[in-house]
This record gives sequence, structure tokens and C-alpha cells, in this order.
Amino acid sequence: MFASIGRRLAGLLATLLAASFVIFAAVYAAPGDPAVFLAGGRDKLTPERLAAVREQYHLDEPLVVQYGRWLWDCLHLDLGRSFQYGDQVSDLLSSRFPTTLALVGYATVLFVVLGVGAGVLAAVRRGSWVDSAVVGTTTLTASVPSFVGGIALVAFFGVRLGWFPVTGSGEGFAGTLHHLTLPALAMALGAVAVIARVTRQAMVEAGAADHVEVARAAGLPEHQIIRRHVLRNALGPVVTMCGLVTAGMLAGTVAIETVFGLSGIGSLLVGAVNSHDFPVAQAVLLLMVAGYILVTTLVDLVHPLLDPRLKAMRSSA
Amino acid sequence: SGATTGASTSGTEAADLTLIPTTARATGSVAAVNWLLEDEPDSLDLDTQGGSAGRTVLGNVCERLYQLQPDMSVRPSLVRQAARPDATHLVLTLRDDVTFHDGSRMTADDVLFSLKRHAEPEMEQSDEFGNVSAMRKTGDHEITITFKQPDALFTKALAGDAGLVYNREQVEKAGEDFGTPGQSDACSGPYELSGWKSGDSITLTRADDYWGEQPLTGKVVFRWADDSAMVNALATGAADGTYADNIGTAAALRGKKGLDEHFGPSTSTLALIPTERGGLADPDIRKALSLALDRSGIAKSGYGGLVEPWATPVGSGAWGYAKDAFAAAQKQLTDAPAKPDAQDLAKAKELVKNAKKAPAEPIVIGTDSSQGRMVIANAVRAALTQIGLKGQIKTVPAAQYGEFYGDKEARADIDVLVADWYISKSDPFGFYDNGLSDSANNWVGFKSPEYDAKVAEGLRTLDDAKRAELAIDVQRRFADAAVWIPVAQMPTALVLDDKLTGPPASMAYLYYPWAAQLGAKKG
Amino acid sequence: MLLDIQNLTLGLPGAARPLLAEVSLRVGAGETVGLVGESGSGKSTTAKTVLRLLPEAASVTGRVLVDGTDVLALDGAGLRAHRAGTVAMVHQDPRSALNPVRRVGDFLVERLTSTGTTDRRTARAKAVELLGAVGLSEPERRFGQRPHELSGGMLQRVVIAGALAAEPRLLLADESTSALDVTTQAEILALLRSLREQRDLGMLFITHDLHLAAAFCDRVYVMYAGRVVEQQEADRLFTHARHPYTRGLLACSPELEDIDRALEPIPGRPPSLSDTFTGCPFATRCPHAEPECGTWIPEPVPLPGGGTAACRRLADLPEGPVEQPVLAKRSPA
Amino acid sequence: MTAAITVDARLPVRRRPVLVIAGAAFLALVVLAAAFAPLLAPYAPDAVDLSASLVGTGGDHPLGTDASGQDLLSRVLYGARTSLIAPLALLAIAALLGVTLGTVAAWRGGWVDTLVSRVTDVMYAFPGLLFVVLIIAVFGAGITTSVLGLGLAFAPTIAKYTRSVALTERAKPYVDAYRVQGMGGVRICVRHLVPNLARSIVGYLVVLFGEALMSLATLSYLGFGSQPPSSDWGLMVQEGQAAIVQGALLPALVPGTAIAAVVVAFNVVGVWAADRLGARR
Amino acid sequence: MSAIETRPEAPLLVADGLTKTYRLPGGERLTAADRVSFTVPRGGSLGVVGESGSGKSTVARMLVGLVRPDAGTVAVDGRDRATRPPSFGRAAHRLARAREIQMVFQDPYISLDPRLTARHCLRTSLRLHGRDAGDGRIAALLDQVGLGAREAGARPHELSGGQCQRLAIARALAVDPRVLVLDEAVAALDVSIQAQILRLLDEIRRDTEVALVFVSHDLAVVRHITEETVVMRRGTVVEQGPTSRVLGAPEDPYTRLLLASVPRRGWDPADAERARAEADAA
Ligand SMILES: Nc1ncnc2c1ncn2[C@@H]1O[C@H](COP(=O)(O)OP(=O)(O)OP(=O)(O)O)[C@@H](O)[C@H]1O
Ligand SMILES: Nc1ncnc2c1ncn2[C@@H]1O[C@H](COP(=O)(O)OP(=O)(O)OP(=O)(O)O)[C@@H](O)[C@H]1O
Ligand SMILES: [Mg+2]
Ligand SMILES: [Mg+2]
Repeated sequence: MFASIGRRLAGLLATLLAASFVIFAAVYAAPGDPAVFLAGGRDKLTPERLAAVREQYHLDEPLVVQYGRWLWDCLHLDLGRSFQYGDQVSDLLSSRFPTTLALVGYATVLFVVLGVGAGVLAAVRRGSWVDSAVVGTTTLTASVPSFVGGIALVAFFGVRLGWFPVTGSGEGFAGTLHHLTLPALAMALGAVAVIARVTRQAMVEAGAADHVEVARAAGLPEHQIIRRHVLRNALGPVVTMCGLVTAGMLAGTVAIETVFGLSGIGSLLVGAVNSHDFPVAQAVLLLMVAGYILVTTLVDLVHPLLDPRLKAMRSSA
Repeated sequence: SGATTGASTSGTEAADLTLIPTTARATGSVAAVNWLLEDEPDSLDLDTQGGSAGRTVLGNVCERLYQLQPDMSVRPSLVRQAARPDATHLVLTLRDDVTFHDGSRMTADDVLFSLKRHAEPEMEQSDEFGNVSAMRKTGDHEITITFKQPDALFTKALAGDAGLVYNREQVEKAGEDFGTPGQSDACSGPYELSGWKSGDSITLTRADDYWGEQPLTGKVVFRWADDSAMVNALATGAADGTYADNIGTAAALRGKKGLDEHFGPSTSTLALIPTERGGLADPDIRKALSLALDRSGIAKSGYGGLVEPWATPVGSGAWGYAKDAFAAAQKQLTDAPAKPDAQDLAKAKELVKNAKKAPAEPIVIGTDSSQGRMVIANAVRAALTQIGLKGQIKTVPAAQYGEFYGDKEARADIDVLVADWYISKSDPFGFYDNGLSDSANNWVGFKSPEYDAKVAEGLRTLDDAKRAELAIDVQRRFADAAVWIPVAQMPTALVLDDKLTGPPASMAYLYYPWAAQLGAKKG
Repeated sequence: MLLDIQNLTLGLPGAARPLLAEVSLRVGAGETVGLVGESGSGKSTTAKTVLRLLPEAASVTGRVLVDGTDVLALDGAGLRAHRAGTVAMVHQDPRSALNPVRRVGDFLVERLTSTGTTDRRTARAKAVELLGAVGLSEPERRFGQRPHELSGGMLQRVVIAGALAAEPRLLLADESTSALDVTTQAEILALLRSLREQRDLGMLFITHDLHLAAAFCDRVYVMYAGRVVEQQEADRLFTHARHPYTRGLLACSPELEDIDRALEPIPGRPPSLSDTFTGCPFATRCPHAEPECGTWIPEPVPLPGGGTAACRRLADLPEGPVEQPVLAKRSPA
Repeated sequence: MTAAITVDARLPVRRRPVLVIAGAAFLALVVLAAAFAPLLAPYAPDAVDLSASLVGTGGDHPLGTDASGQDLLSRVLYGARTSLIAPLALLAIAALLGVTLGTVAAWRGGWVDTLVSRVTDVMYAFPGLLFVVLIIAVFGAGITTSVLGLGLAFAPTIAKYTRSVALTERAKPYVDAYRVQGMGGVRICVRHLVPNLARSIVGYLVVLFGEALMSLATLSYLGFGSQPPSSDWGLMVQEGQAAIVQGALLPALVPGTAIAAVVVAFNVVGVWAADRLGARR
Repeated sequence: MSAIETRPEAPLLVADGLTKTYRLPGGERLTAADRVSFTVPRGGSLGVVGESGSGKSTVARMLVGLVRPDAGTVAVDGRDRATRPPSFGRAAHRLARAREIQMVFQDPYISLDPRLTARHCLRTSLRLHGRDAGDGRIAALLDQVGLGAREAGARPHELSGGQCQRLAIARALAVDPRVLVLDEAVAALDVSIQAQILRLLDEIRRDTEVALVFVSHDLAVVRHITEETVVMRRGTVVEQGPTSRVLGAPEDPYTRLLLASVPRRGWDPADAERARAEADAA
């Protein structure tokens, strides 16, 4: 068990290293002098500035050494200085991350509750109008890109009805909740669809298993069968999917924060890419990728707890 | 749902707007106001990153040697008195009662340090010091500046960012971090910077031991939002006011309950700037384009009728003196009609037909994709089609758009830039030096020795009336050559909760402690 | 009679013929009754009707009496009680009959408590006792194990223990040894046999192996295309099979002892649900078929030694054991 | 072990194909509209009419106009071209790469598999659009970069899927039979294995199409993809967004609805097709 | 290799010391076949019996080369199948090996390419080996296994299990193999169909002199169709010899257990229990 966790963590580290290397080395793929590229645009490119970039990135040393230093600095939360803001990148990130985290957390709560609920309902009432309604609605919401959904929500609930504020991330718990409701909903809509479908599918599959019929043949009450045999067995894929979707949402904030004008790391990334602020872009990418890997690993570790067959395979693996 | 989803663009014509420099005086105090900016300032060190967001904030925090007044005139501020012993010397006598926010007293050393910092080549304001040959401390409270030749605009520059006075000790201590979140300001002024939560807000609080008059408003919290969010925030009362950088914001909020809108003079214009690429190298083609451009259409479609078709590249806010003369002269320019009539079009086509270097390739119009600029770009394309030429639009993300102004390479594949331009000085000459043969902003390569001479003379001429005469002459030459193609002048738009009043409505807000005037209508 | 199925016919909308046609079958207390037939002949369907586990949209006629109650008339709580009480079923694949994510013990405890008569503490003790009763070593430890940790034979014992939990009087064993190795199959059969003796269980034993049925059961029903074609005492079936299908099956099943006998395949293939019949379904494969067989609706004809066979040519058919090749003609599928 | 094979005679559950037919018809219409945009569109996509800025539905402009007075219907029709072709191109790139990698990994197994799996794992560590954003950060925005980048980003998904179905397929004895017959690995893969997976992979791709379209639209919306004056739908939404506050919803709503409608139709048809083609989900 | 003369009395197929160890996840090892040796004469028939997991399939797969043995050799006509004659290219070697041994798998549906019709399936095999792939040849092959014109145009899912298995046999025969390995080839079929296939195999043996290796867990079937039998248990051969002796008068307790477990007239499962006790004791 511990060995398997250890192995997962080692895998996490390896993937993280590889991904960070890709992020770091990307600048070498850019046409031209990496220093010029890193200096962010050609506006007011003084020799001093180039020199500063060379120093910050240790551009005179071999690639691997540079990477090592960069990584070392990153580990010490020294992510360099933003070219656009002139501020420490780590400060920029730390002031924006809470918004993003709150947004993702809120969206996660929304899609888990709504998605799993709808999925279970559809599966239990399979073939009925409830099922059709759930399947129909989710097909629809899954097909609306989050930014379009976001804009529609803004237009309707923000502008027309004025129920929700459409800017800023609010203060205090209630304020944050109020401010983030629309963006979280916009992000969650697609996810609700995914989760509802996965839940429904997993429940239907779990319900088709022989042991469910066996339980029914033994005269167990239906609600017990659904709870202990169908839902319980469907949890694996559902939890995995929830984890994956949550992890992916970190990146999904790129669009949503832009739509709602939220200052999180997503909009920071878009701004940084547009203004060639590469140190910031690198740092945000690294943060998002790390978050993603972390969550997916966590899900991976949780999965065997839900399905002991996997545990057996893993711990012997 | 039917035909109602299109916007009802109320037919506000710019001509209806009367530009009033300031709002009624406030009498009541206010604990705090929420103010909106179009964007988070990149930095609060205006020497390294200038921008209107930063200026809007710092106008209240950092005082300058001179001060731009709401009516766009300039008056001494941290300078008690100025003297010009001869045409090439300026002696500034400083106030001795000024304290910085950390309590220390402003000294001549601080002033000299600040001026020298502004003058460093990589700093934003360095070009203002191009004429300066020496800056010296000549007394405990005295600085003497020596010019290579007489400079009529220098004191006006000192009302802008070139006149900011920093507390030397604090700036040096902060080093590279100066101007970033978490640092304090190093200034004197009615407000002090009490917090900058990166990505969230900037807070100013009333400076208790301010050497001047105490403001009515205790705290100003700045947040930022893009256009639509800004409109919503103001409409719902989440914010108390803004200087709408994008005039469309003001257009969208017109007539909203609970809000007042004030429009004041600005130097700002919308213009087309032909570039080095050469599609518009021929002045006749430029003039033809100018003649064919539907300026009032642009004003209506792109800016809700809040901008005014304009024939010069400087807004009326630049008329810090001799206003009437300038106004009359502006009316005489006919090459930039508000709405081209048949005659204009015929003339334009004629010009194209006879042009020496009619472009074979489509003319590339550079812009970002913001609504107003896209409308201009589209209008330019339409105008070009009308006069028998081809246009093509190239857009870049908003964040890259700024590069067009400063970076020749970024402009390399566009022929004309859809530009917003303002000058900080309330003097047309502050603009016309852009037409000098050696100016970095003379992209199209306009060369005219007479023009150069007249500008040089104007810049040397300290007498306002004489300078105005020269300016009008230069203005005509610039228009004749269509070095730039003016589109419209853009007023400053102040959107304010209708319980508040006080701040100026003119472009002075960028350099003037506007929040210090802000207060409730009734006390 | 413990189980009495009378003229059970089960149809599905869209199917060309009924899944079950006029099936009558009886199991007495303490009796082991075999049900054999090739795949798709309707064995499992018959067993499931006893628990009223019918395909959706199925139409049923006939009666299924368990201890005198008509199962087909039950629903709701009565049906649940019926399923949880008198009758229990053991399926073919023990691995898929147990919920893989729950412990073996949970499976049993769930069965024991579902009637609401036992609390969890006593249920636990009872479960361990049951595990011991089906011959599992270390029942305490097995209780906490999960299905994937046990072998197929052990799991089938657990499933049997689960079936016994409700103290049923009738056990439906649907191919419950087919998925196991021969040696394990023998163990399970020995277990079933001893349980039957101890508890006086009636058992419906379903298999497709005629030899196994004949060796293990008291009486055997042979099914073909949803019909019971023959029913006899097990001993007599080896020696005096009467229906041509039964005889065909015996002739084509290889035997260990009887090596000199050539295998005689039945021509053609077992019918699927899309094949329809106007008369005897076996007629097309039957060596003794006459044109009239194609229109004769099969009905059980009593046999002299007891039992029945549904063939209209019984009188003309050879009697006695199937030793000589009886099927002369050979044709490919 | 002796379980007899039962031919599953269970009747196929009848799906409601009405929706599927409607979806397919709609898609056909969209494709035709894109192909014949010049004939159908009442205006040129870039025809400016400053006097008709932000007009609503009805009259000369069936779907209204944007701020520059460009006809939204015409723009949406022309926009269908990039909006449909770009995702197709990206899927083609991704499929070529992904299917090759996935098949090789499944067939060769061992270190090849490990290598391919590790590489895809690293790509997988970039959630959603991030990999493309990185590429755009380096190479600059544009529809070509976006298509190539997304193609690369989608490839691992397809590789992973292909690998898993190929592993299952490879374990089927008919593949062993080919080997026993003396057929070479490449030939088995190219001539038999991949064709047998094709249905399932195509089914998977059909479902991915909606995602590809949405991802590209998102990139265009963020300003990373198609550049103006293209009438790509994502871009149109971005351009139209500013008009919302002026009370004009159409400029954002029309292209937004177009995206959603096409994706809905594709998902309805795609899920049905994927089921018919036996794609695993 | 060509130096070795094929002597008529030499066995056709020689498996010598075949050993295969699988590495299980978790580092354990499982010896699925441990020094398995046997021979099959020209036109002979060998049965391999044993419980599930005893290594029967592993041996079968080593024979055809689907599994590479850790140790031991398989030779046909005195030629070691693993070593490539210098004159052969890789592909030629592969094809030559294919002509030595062919295989029929357990599940008839999935051992056929679902995309190909019966005719197409045979044509692929014939073409691969550069044989005449004309319709006449194909029809003859189909006829040999009792399939007609209707079946020729059908895909596997349109055929019954028995028909599929016939096609699989035809596909193997298309290559003209010397040895045919059948891994549980009748286990998935109904008894009536199973008998048909067994009879077909009998006929093929008579007509073509192909040798059979018949892997099955069903002792009765093996008794019917084979002359020699190998009994496997946990990877090792516990007993081998003529079928009549091994299954008639078994020496090994494990073989006795297997036999005692087979239901037949007058059988009592308790007998098997006793035999197990003996086998476990041994
Ligand atoms: N729920 C169902 N819906 C439709 N057809 C069904 C259903 N259940 C069984 N059948 C069909 O009914 C026929 C009889 O099935 P049944 O399972 O009773 O056969 P069996 O004799 O038990 O066969 P086997 O030996 O394969 O288990 C088969 O053709 C089967 O496909
Ligand atoms: N590729 C493999 N990797 C690991 N273990 C394997 C592999 N193939 C077979 N085994 C194991 O080797 C042992 C022998 O397997 P094999 O398939 O040869 O048995 P078998 O006698 O054919 O059994 P059955 O009657 O179930 O087909 C089994 O325990 C099996 O789990
Ligand atoms: Mg069955
Ligand atoms: Mg096997």
C-alpha cells in the first residue's frame, strides 16, 4: 500500500519534472534569440534589459544547467520578475490565486452536487421522461462553450435582471459567493453535463452487473440495491471523473476569468501571453500543470479505496 | 426575441455636448468611494510604466512641480515661484512647507533627484528633457535649469509626469521594487497609497498631515473592470464613478438612473497614423482618404455619438490659451469633413487618379479588436473602397496593440494605425513636434523645412499670443500634408454617482488631485 | 409439490416464437430435478420465472406454483418476501454474482438481515456459521475477504451459503458448476448433495451436460426450443431415452468409458429465437421425421416406464440404450 | 469453461432517431450553407454600413448587424467555413499522430509502449487548452498555430484511446491467427488491426469534433486563434461582447448560438454514431 | 539445416523441455510450463489435458510461436522452429514456420477477423502464402469443412459458432500445415455442434495426414479423438502415454482425480473427494 503510494508520488514527480521542462524549454523553440523573446517584445529593448534577462535566466549556461537553476529558483518561490508589472511573479500569483481557487472550488461543489444528482436521477428513472430531460439538458449544456454560456449568463442575470454582480470577486464569504456564482455556474455547466452522463452511464453499467440481479433475486429492497450495489459500484468512475474535471477547471478559468473580468491566474495568463510577459506565463502554466497533476494523482490514490480490485492490482503492481 | 435586441443608439450628436471643465463644488464629506479604472496599473512608477490607470491614481498621491488645472491651464504647485532670468534659464523656487507622506520634508535634493531620474534615457519622460543642458541646485530651495535653447513647453511638462517629485530616500530604498504592490508611495499629496492588493484593488486614504487643504473624501478604493463589467458595476451602484477611458462606456450608461455624466475638454483624439510601410506614403492618397472618411458615422456607430468629428489631431483640451483663435482656426480646415458629400468624394477620387504613387497592394489597417477601433478600421476600409483602393484589417490583441506606437518592427506590416492619441500638455505645440522631420513619431517620413522651422520657433516662443499664431500656421501645414488623418476629438467622460460632485471633468484628472475635490452634493 | 410449473408460455414482443412454450415441470421436496438442453433452449428463463424475474415486456400464461402460491400473481412486498424466503438461486458464474467491492461477509449479512428478523450481531455469527457449513476453511477470515481474493470454487461456496441464508426449501442451481474445473465441480456437487440431504431441499439443477444431469439428479427434464421434449427418471434416461433429441444428445456426447462408439452428431444447429416452427421444432434435425411432424403440435406422451416424451413417432422408435449409431445420415451444418 | 455460446437474440432497443435525423439534417444544412455562403449570404461578410450599426432582427438584416453595421447572418454563414474546417484539420492532424502512436505502443508493447505512454502522460499533464496556450505564448497567436497546437494537444487523447482499443483488439485471437499464419506485424496493423479499430476510432473522433470546435472557438475568443477580420464564430462572440452593455445582444448571441447549435447537433449525431460504430466511452 | 534428412520414422513434431515463466505484477513469478516434452508422429494425434491454469494454452502457444519459450525447443521434421535458415529472409522464415504448424482457437467468433467474409478470409491466407487464391480453390476449401456458397459470403457475425469454427479450420488448412494445434477448439460449442466438429477433424486427419495437438480440459473428448495424451498439472507433465492407457488405467493420482471427477452413469461426487485426498497426499 505504502509502496504503491510511494510509486505514485514518484510518478507525480517525474511527470511534474517533465512538464516543467517542457514549459521551461519552450522558449528555445521560439524563433530568434531567447533573450529577446524573454525580454518580452521589442519595445524599449535596452542592452541593460537584455543583460538582466540573460542573468535572470542564466542564458549563457547549458540548457540543463539553466533548467536546474530555474527549477531551483521556482522551488524557492523565486519565479522571477514580471516584465509587465515589474513585480515579483510569486507576489502576482499569490494575490490572484485565491480568487481562482475559490472559483474552482465553488464550481466543483456546483457540478458535483448537480451532476451526480441528475445522473443518479436519470439512471434510477431510466427510460422515463426524467431520464430524457436529463440527457437532453446535458447534451445541450455540454455543447455550449463556457465562454458563450458565461456571456449568456452575464447578459441575462447580470444585465437584464441585475441579480448578480458581473465584475470583481467580492469580499467576505457571502460577497465572494455572490460575485462568483455566475462564473462558477458558467464553468460548472459543461461539467455538470459530463458528470451527469458519467454517473448515469456508470450506474446503468453497474446496474447491469449480474450481482445486482442476484441481489434482486434474493428479494433485497430496491433502495438498498441502488445504494449498496449500484451507486456504490458506480462511484469509481464518478469520483475519477469529478477529479479530472476539477483538475481541468484550473485551466478552464482562462476563458471564464476573461469573460467575467476576474483577476485570477487564468486572466493573468491570458494577459501575460498577450503582452509577452513570459516569466508570468511560465509561472502560471507551471502552477496550473502542477495543480492538475496533483489532483489527478490524488484521484488515482483514492480510486483503489473505492474499488478493492484495483487496490489488489496496484499494491501488487 | 424580435427586433428589439438591437441597441437603440440614441441619436446623441457630439455637437450637442457642451464640454465643461469641472463639476459643481462639493460640500459634504464622504467616507469612501469606489472608483473604477479600465485596467490594473502595471506599475505605480510612472517613470517606468506610464499609463492612464496609474496616472488617475497617482494624480491624487503624487504632486508635481506645476499643476494642470481643470481648465487645462498650468500653475505652480510645489514650486512657489518661477523666474526666467533669460530665455535659456529657468529658476524654480520651491515651497518649503511640503512634507512627504512619511513625514519628511521635501528638499531641493529630492527635487533634483527626481528630475534627474525622469531625465534618464530609458525613462518615460526623458524626451521632455531633450532641451535641457543642465539641472542644478542653486540654493536651499532653488533649482536652476539651463536649456540649450528657449523652451516654451518645459513648465507645462513639469505639470505632467516630468514634474513628479519623489522622496529620494524612499525611492532608493525600494530599488527595483519601487512602484510595485506592497511598496508605499514616495510622494506628497492629499492622499497616500495605503494598499495595493495585486489583482484586486488599490486603496488611497486621506493623508492626515497633508500640507495643503484636507479633502472631503476619506478613502478611495480603485478596482478595475473591462467595458462591459464597468457599465454593469456603475449601473448597479457597485462603483461610484469612473473616468471612462473608453467613451463607449459612457455611451452605454447614458440616461441611467442614479448616475450623472459630465463631459469635459481633452487633448485626446482619434486619428489614423500612416506608417513607414508606405501604403499611404503619397500625401494625396492620405488626403483622399481623409476626404472620404465618414467621421460622423464612426462617431455614432463606434462611440455612441460622444466623440466629435475633428479636423486636427489634437483635442480642444490642448487649447490652454488663445482658445478662441484655435477654435476659429479649427473651423477653417476643410480636408476632414464630418460626412463626406459628393463633392468631397469627387475630389478624393480625383486625387487618387492623379496620385503619383497610388498603392497597388491593399492598404493594411492596424488595430486591436475593441469595438470603437474596429468600427474606425471598417470605416477606413469602406472609404478606401469608395475611392477605388483596397483595404485590409490586421488586428492584434489589446495587450499587443500598444506596441504599434513604440515599436517600428511591430508596425512593419501595417500601413496605417487606428490610434488614440493624447498629449499631456495643454499646448498644441506639445503635439506638433511629432511632425518634425526627425521626430520618432513622424512615421510616414513627412519632411518640410518650413514646418520644422516654424515648430522650432513656436517651441522657443514664450509669448502665448504669438505662439498661438505660430501653432495655427503649423496646424494648417500639418493638415495640408495630411501627416496624420484626424478622425474625431474625444472628450473626457466622467461618470459619477448622482449624489457626488466636485472633481474636474476635463483631462486634467490625469495629473490633478481630482479626488481631493470629490464629495457629496449636499453637506 | 414444492414447485409446480403448469403450462408456462412466455413470449416477447418481436420474437418470432415464444421463449417458453407449454412448459410443465414439478419438483418435490427433497428431490433433485435436472433440466438439460442446448444453449438458448430456455432453461435459465424457466428457472427465473420461479423468482418472477421476467424479461421486460414479457407476456406470460400458465402458472408457477411454489408451495401452492402462484408466483406470477405476486408483486411488491409479497414478491420480495417470496424471493427472500422459500426459493434461492445459485448462478453460473460466482465471480459475477458477488459485488466485487464489498466483503464476502457483507453479502451474507445483507441476506440475513434483509427480512428484518435478525440484527447485525447475530447475522454476523450466523454468516460465519454458514461459511463453515459450506465447507470453507477459516470462515472467520473469509468473512472479511473480498471476492477477488478467493478462488472460483470458494466463491461458489460463498454463493451457496448466501442462498442458504434464508433457509429456502427450493434451490435453483443454474449451471452452478459449469464455470468450474471438473475437480472443483465435483466438490461443489458433493456439497450440494449433502446439503440437500441435511436440509431436505428441493433442487432444480440446470445443466447442458446430459451425463451430469443423469448422474446427479433424480429426474431429468430435457428442453429443446423452449419446450420440454422429454422427462424421465434419471437412471432410465441413460438406458431408455425415448425422444429422438435426447437420443441424439446421448449419441453425440463423448463418454469416457464408451470409447468404441463413434460420435454421431445431430445435423443442423440449435434453433435461435428467430427460428419459427409450425409443428415439432426438432423435426428439421430429426432422422425419424415425417412430413406430418412439421405440423404436429408437440404434447407430452406418457412413457411406459414413467415420464413423458413429446414425439408423435414414439411407437415406431427403437427403445433401449443408444449404443449403435442410430443416425445414418450425416450432413454439414 | 464449457459455457456454450449464446447468440444474443435480444432485440435492439429502439432509439429515438428523430433527434438524430434532425441533427444530421441541420449539420448538412450548415455544411451546405458554408459551401454556398457567397450565394446565400445577403451581404459580403465584411460589408460595412455605418448607418446600420447594431440594428436588430428584421428588415434588411435578418439577424441584425454588429457595431460596424456588418450583416451578422452573412458573417455567420461565411464564418461556418473556418469554424468547421479548422476543427476538421486539427482532428486530422491529431488522428494521424494519435492513431499511429497508439497503435505502435499497443503493438510493440515493452519500452516503446512505456515511452509513448510517458510522453502522452506529460502531454496529459497540461489540462485543457494549456498546451496550446504555451505554444501560442512562444509562436504567437493565429489560426494555424492554434490548429497545429490543438492537433498536438488532442493527439495524446487519441493515442491513449487508440492504445486501449488496440490492446483489446490485439488480445483477440484473430490477431494471433494472423501471426500464426505468418503475417508480419506492420501488415497486420495496417491492413487488419487499424481497419478493425477504424469504426471505433471514427466514432470517438466524431465525439471529439464538438470539443475541437469549442476549443478553437475558445482560443479565438481569447484572441489566440482566428484574427479579425475573419468571421470565425469564436472571434465574432468576442467582438460582439462589447455591444451587450449597449443592449445589443445579437452580435454575441448569433455566433454563440451557431457554435452551440452545431456542437449540439454534432453531439446528438456523434453519440448515436459512436454507439453504432462501437466506440468505447 | 538442409543437411538433415527427413527420416520417415522420426517424429514429426518434437517439443523438448518447453519452459515458460511469467512475471506477475508484484514481482512474483509463475512457471506456467515447466520442461514440457512430447512428440507427435506424422498424422498422429496428441491430447493435452489438465485443469484450468495448468499451462495447456501456454504450451499450445509456444508450439505455434505466439509465446517464446524461456527454454526448450520445438522442432518440426527435425528443424528447430526458432532458428532461421541462413537462406531465408525474415518474412520467408515466418511463412515457412506458418506452413509447419497452424492453430485453431477456442472462441470461434473472435478468432476470425470480423471485417472479412469467409471467402475473403481464406483469400487473405492463400495470398499471404502465394497460393492460388482463385474462387475454385476457396470453394474447395470451404467444401472440405462443410461450408457452402451462402456461408462464403457471410461475415463471422452472420455465422453460427459451429460454422465459424469450421471456417477457422479451413483457414488453418489453407496453409497446408503439417501440424494443427487446437486450443479448446470445441469447448465453446453446443454438444451437438461439438460432435460435428470432432467428426470433421477426424475426416481431415484421414484425408490430409495432418497431425493434431488437441488441447482440452474435457477428458471424454480427448479420449475420443487422440492416440496419445499428456496430463498437465501446474505447468508440469504428470503423466503421458497412449490415451487408452493414461485415461483407462491411470498411474498418477492426479490423473485419477481428473477421471474420478467426470460425471457418468452411477457416478458419485464423493468418489472425486476421495481421489482428491489421494492426489493431495501424493
Ligand atoms: N431478457 C431477455 N430478452 C430477450 N431475449 C431473452 C432474454 N432472456 C433470454 N432471452 C433469449 O431467450 C432464449 C432462451 O434463453 P435462456 O437463457 O433461458 O437459455 P438457456 O437454455 O439457459 O441457455 P444457456 O445454456 O446458454 O444458458 C435465448 O435465445 C435468449 O437469447
Ligand atoms: N501472458 C501471461 N502473463 C502472465 N501469466 C500468464 C500469461 N498467460 C498465462 N498465464 C498464466 O499461466 C498459467 C497457465 O495458463 P494457461 O492459459 O496456459 O492455462 P490453461 O491450462 O490453458 O488454462 P485454461 O484451461 O483456463 O485455458 C495460468 O495461471 C495463467 O494465469
Ligand atoms: Mg442459461
Ligand atoms: Mg487455455
